[in-house]
Amino acid sequence: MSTARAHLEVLPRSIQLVLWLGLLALLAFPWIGSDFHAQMVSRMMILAIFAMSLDLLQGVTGLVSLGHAAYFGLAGYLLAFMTPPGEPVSLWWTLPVAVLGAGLAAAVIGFFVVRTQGIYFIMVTMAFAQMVFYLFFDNKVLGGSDGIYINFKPDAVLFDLENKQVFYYFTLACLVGVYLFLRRLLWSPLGRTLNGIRINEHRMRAMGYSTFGYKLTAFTVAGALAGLAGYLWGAQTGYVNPELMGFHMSAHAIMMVILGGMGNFAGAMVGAFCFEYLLHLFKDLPTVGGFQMGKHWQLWMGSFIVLVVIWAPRGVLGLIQRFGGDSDA
Amino acid sequence: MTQPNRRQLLTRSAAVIGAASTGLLLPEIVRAQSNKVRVGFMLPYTGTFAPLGVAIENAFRMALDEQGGKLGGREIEWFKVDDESEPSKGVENASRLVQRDKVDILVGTVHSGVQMGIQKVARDSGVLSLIPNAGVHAATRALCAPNVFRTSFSNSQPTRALGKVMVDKGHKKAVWITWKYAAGDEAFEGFKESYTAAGGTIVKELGLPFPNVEFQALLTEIAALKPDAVACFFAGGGAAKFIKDYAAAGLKGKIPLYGSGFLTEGVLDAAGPAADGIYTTLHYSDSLDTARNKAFRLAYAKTFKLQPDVYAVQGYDTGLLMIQGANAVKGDLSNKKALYAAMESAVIDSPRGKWSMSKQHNPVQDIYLRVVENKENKVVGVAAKALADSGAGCRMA
Amino acid sequence: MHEILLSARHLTKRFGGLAAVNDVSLDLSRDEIHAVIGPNGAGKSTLTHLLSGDLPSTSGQIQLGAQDVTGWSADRISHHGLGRSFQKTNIFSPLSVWENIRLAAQSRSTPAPGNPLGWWLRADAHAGVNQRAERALNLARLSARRDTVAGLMSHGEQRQLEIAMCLATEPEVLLLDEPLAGMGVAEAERMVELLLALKQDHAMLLVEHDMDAVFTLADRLTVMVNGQVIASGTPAEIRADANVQAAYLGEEHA
Amino acid sequence: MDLANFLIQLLNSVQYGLLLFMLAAGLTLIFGIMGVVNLAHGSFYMLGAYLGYALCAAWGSLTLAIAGGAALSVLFGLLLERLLFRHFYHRDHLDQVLLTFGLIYIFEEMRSILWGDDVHGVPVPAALEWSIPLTENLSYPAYRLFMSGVCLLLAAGLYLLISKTRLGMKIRAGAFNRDMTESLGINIQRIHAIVFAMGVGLAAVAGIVAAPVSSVYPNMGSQVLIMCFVVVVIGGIGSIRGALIAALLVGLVDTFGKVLLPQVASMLVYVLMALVLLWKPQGLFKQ
Repeated sequence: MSTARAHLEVLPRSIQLVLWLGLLALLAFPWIGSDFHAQMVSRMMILAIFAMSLDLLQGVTGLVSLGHAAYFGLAGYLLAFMTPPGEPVSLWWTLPVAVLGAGLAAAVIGFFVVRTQGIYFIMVTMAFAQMVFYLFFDNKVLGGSDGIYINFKPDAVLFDLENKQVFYYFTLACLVGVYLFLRRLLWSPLGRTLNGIRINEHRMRAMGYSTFGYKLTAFTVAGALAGLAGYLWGAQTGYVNPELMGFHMSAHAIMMVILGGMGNFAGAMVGAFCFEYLLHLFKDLPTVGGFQMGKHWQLWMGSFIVLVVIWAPRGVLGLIQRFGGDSDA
Repeated sequence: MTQPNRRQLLTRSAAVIGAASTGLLLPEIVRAQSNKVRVGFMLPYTGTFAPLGVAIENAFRMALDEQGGKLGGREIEWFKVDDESEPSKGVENASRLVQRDKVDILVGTVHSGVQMGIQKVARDSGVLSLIPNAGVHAATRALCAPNVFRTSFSNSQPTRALGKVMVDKGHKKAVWITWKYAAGDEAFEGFKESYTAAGGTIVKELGLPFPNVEFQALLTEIAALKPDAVACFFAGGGAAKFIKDYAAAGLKGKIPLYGSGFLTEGVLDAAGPAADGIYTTLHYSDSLDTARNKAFRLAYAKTFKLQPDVYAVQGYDTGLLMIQGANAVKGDLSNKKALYAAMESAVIDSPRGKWSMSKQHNPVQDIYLRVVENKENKVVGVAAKALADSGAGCRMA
Repeated sequence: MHEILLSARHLTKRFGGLAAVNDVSLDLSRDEIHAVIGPNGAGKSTLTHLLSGDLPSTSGQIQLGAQDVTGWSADRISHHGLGRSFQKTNIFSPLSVWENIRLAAQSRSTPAPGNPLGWWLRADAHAGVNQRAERALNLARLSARRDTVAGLMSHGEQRQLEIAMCLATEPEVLLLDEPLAGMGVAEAERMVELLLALKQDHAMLLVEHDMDAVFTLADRLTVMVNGQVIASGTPAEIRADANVQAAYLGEEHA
Repeated sequence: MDLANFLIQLLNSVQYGLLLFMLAAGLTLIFGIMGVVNLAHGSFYMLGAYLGYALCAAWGSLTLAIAGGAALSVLFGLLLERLLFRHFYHRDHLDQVLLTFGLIYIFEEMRSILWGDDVHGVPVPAALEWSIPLTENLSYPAYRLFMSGVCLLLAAGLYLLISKTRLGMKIRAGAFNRDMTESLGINIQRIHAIVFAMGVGLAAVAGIVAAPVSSVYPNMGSQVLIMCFVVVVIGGIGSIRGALIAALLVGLVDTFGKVLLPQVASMLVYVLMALVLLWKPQGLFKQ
């Protein structure tokens, strides 16, 4: 009888190894890659934070939100509103305000949304996200359909975020910080409770847990972390638009989490990097014999997603485990 | 699968990471600096605006091929990225061309949200950015820049010629209808300015969410308001549907329909007879009776087996503008001052008629009045001569 | 008579026209096992769901200790000292036995969901929780299976885990819905021993079909047929009761 | 808003509601009855519209195009069910979301390769080319009445099939408890194949029937997708009657929202959905 710990908390050795190698690669990258690739990788890291925040809901608590991009975009917009046209604004108060703002929005929406179950939860989160999308899309005061510029990256006094490498390492620090926080959270009372709610919510209630409060907390924390990612996205690209909160962004986040493998946050990171990297790869395919492979990138991307869902039900991490030969997968 | 020893595990995982990172670097190593001019297309090759992206690229290449396929005597290396008309990826895709491919010239794009992303990168990087379509005002107003040139139109230009035409035809009371998004609002700005200036009154401003195409409710509203005429801004698939619904609701014969030219551009075979009799104002028309236009249409149809539209003309003009600029500095694109001065003062002999560049780098061009007759926009006259965009708020650095 | 820990007055539950539980009143006293028996579909399980708060009652009143808990949610009632196990095994199969019990024990002393402390502390470092869980583990005699994945255990052991999770919340009142269901003879005997041991300072409501176990364990008996109580009293009175025999027990127990 | 205008707007909202039901009918089967989260529903609608355009151009008559389109799309549905969806009935909703999202990409590209990226029109059949005058300058296109007729026919047909026929009974049983139905000797695999193929066929036919009005353009499916899910979910997953009522309700809110509250018109439908789900978490007519 194998004494498998709940696979959530303890990562098999092969995955731990991949993470360490990944961290080394990310640390060394700015010295090898060009400025553009450094920006591309920091964008992947931002999306990895966004995917991990969704994994707290989807992988740990079992709540599938099809509107998680609303909080991502909202934080970006908060930064845009806080940044005056002429000069930068301090990072140290705008980042917390944006993250708390996104968390507050998640708490308010979550209060209504968390009561529903299953498919209806998916649909009602999508409905609320579409409301937030059109709130910004239709109102010129909030930037309208063409969005808003953020002319200056936030000013961090201690280091200069305008420098691409400094911004890269700041994003890397946020990524590692969020990952450690969430891994640690898995071992906390809240983490164990959310884990129990995913497996058997009915029993949790019978044992004395008011599951509504825990699910709302998970929704709020996930919204706040998505806000962190949205803030970084706004700071890096300097341009926020309603599509950041759109249906496509939420759907891509779900893709990344499923693709990577759910529940242990490492999967969400791997999924984010794979998803973005493949998009670039397929678009850069050369023209072979007159047939523009790159133009039909949607065909290759779609086929890859379908293949993964058929042959790697536990996502890329499941593959790495099998590939790495762990027995207790 | 027996438990592999640590060493074997290490090598396999390292291989995975190694492959991934080299894949990222590969394009980097290949990018040796050659003396070719690097031209980057950032256009929609998928989604609703795909045909526009293709038309612009075709016509741009045709313009250059007519001059021997060179720019100021230098060979050209082409780069492309599909912007999917997705604004959230605008900055990312533009940076790909500017920072990774290090293009000298960025040609793009169609969707105004994506254009805002390009504008950000262009203003930060100083790359020469040519806008072949997106009419967003900011690009040649508040966010104008010496290295940004537009060869198409500003959103309010076509409709600024519409107001006077409608009043001249005796329509004192009009209803305006469009999608509620930036392009629609800016088109209304032009119509409101010209129509009220010419003495017309706007009875009501109707709007529906983008990209909703269920017009019945608002058509009923129009019928109830009984205006003298209706003015609108729609484009693409939605425009074809609006024309057909307008006719099917019986309004076609009773309340004349006017619009910005994009209502009837590239959708006439989809709209069919319902489009007949619609008056529109645009800086081009397929049936412009000039030798230049006929020559262009013949050449384009022969090369690409497609009928050119206004988007092809704009792509073609972008090519002509670039040729004039490059020849003036004999291919030395790094001499920015001389290049921009030459492009600013360029007069483009375009199929739409000669036009010149305004100080804010937006075309000063004639706007034609056209009417649809059996699937063609017949030119009726010039609605506005050498119309320039206001360029308000542009401080050319 | 011992102190009454749980009392129900005129409890009724209607599903549309059908009255699954119809005007049922019963009391549970400390140090007493009160068994509820009756044919399938008599409304026994529905009664436990009403008492535990899983199902809202159509009418009637429930008193838990001094507190009127009618209409309360299941988790609030549980916090007031009522633990229950389920007829259909309802455990956390992918988790280890220890984690199942620890989760139950943690429900009693865990920071409020919104309190950031609850996000950072290590859950398994909480002495109080571990101690409660350890006690329940031993009481249910599952110490040997501590790190086994719950889903991989035998049916009988899973029923023991149900009891252990119930005990981990240290309830005063225990609602046990057919704890012996599907158990082998040896396992059933062990479970009966366990229930007898639990009798001190707990009040237990036992819903069960195994007549031998019922008559060895129960201090009081209530017989339900078609949602109504047809007889209630000591095992001896019930055995002698005429209409109980007619409706339910049949000859061999006469 | 005088009475005449109000009545016409009411007619518009009913017509849009019926159109929405026709668009969502295929989804009520695949998502509603079979519980498969089918994000590719919009793509089936788009492929149907382009197929209808191609057949109409080739054969010249819309009715033939509808028949041919229906047959081809049902075959395509059977093939797709056999190859892919058969393995996903037991899989988690998330896997279905991932699978169908990948299919959206594939179908969008398939359409681009087969029929190009241009905007096309499908001519209204000559017999239905006329309009009924309502007020002195507004008349109602006959084709829209024809379409409403088709929608009502479809609604009645679907309702009768699902709730009154033996096949319908088997379908409902299969959806409610797949294993129990299988143990009763009903070939559940065949039932699922039929229902799925019908779902795809319905979506494609909706595309063809609506094409003369909506015209045919790239990415048209994605605009319809979210609205179809809204209709099915508000109506109560698995209920045909619910989907029809919900479609009419959404038609009402959308039509009068545009006229009376234009500033918030785009959000109204989603506000409606959120309210319904919070008031009745299982939708209006959940069994």
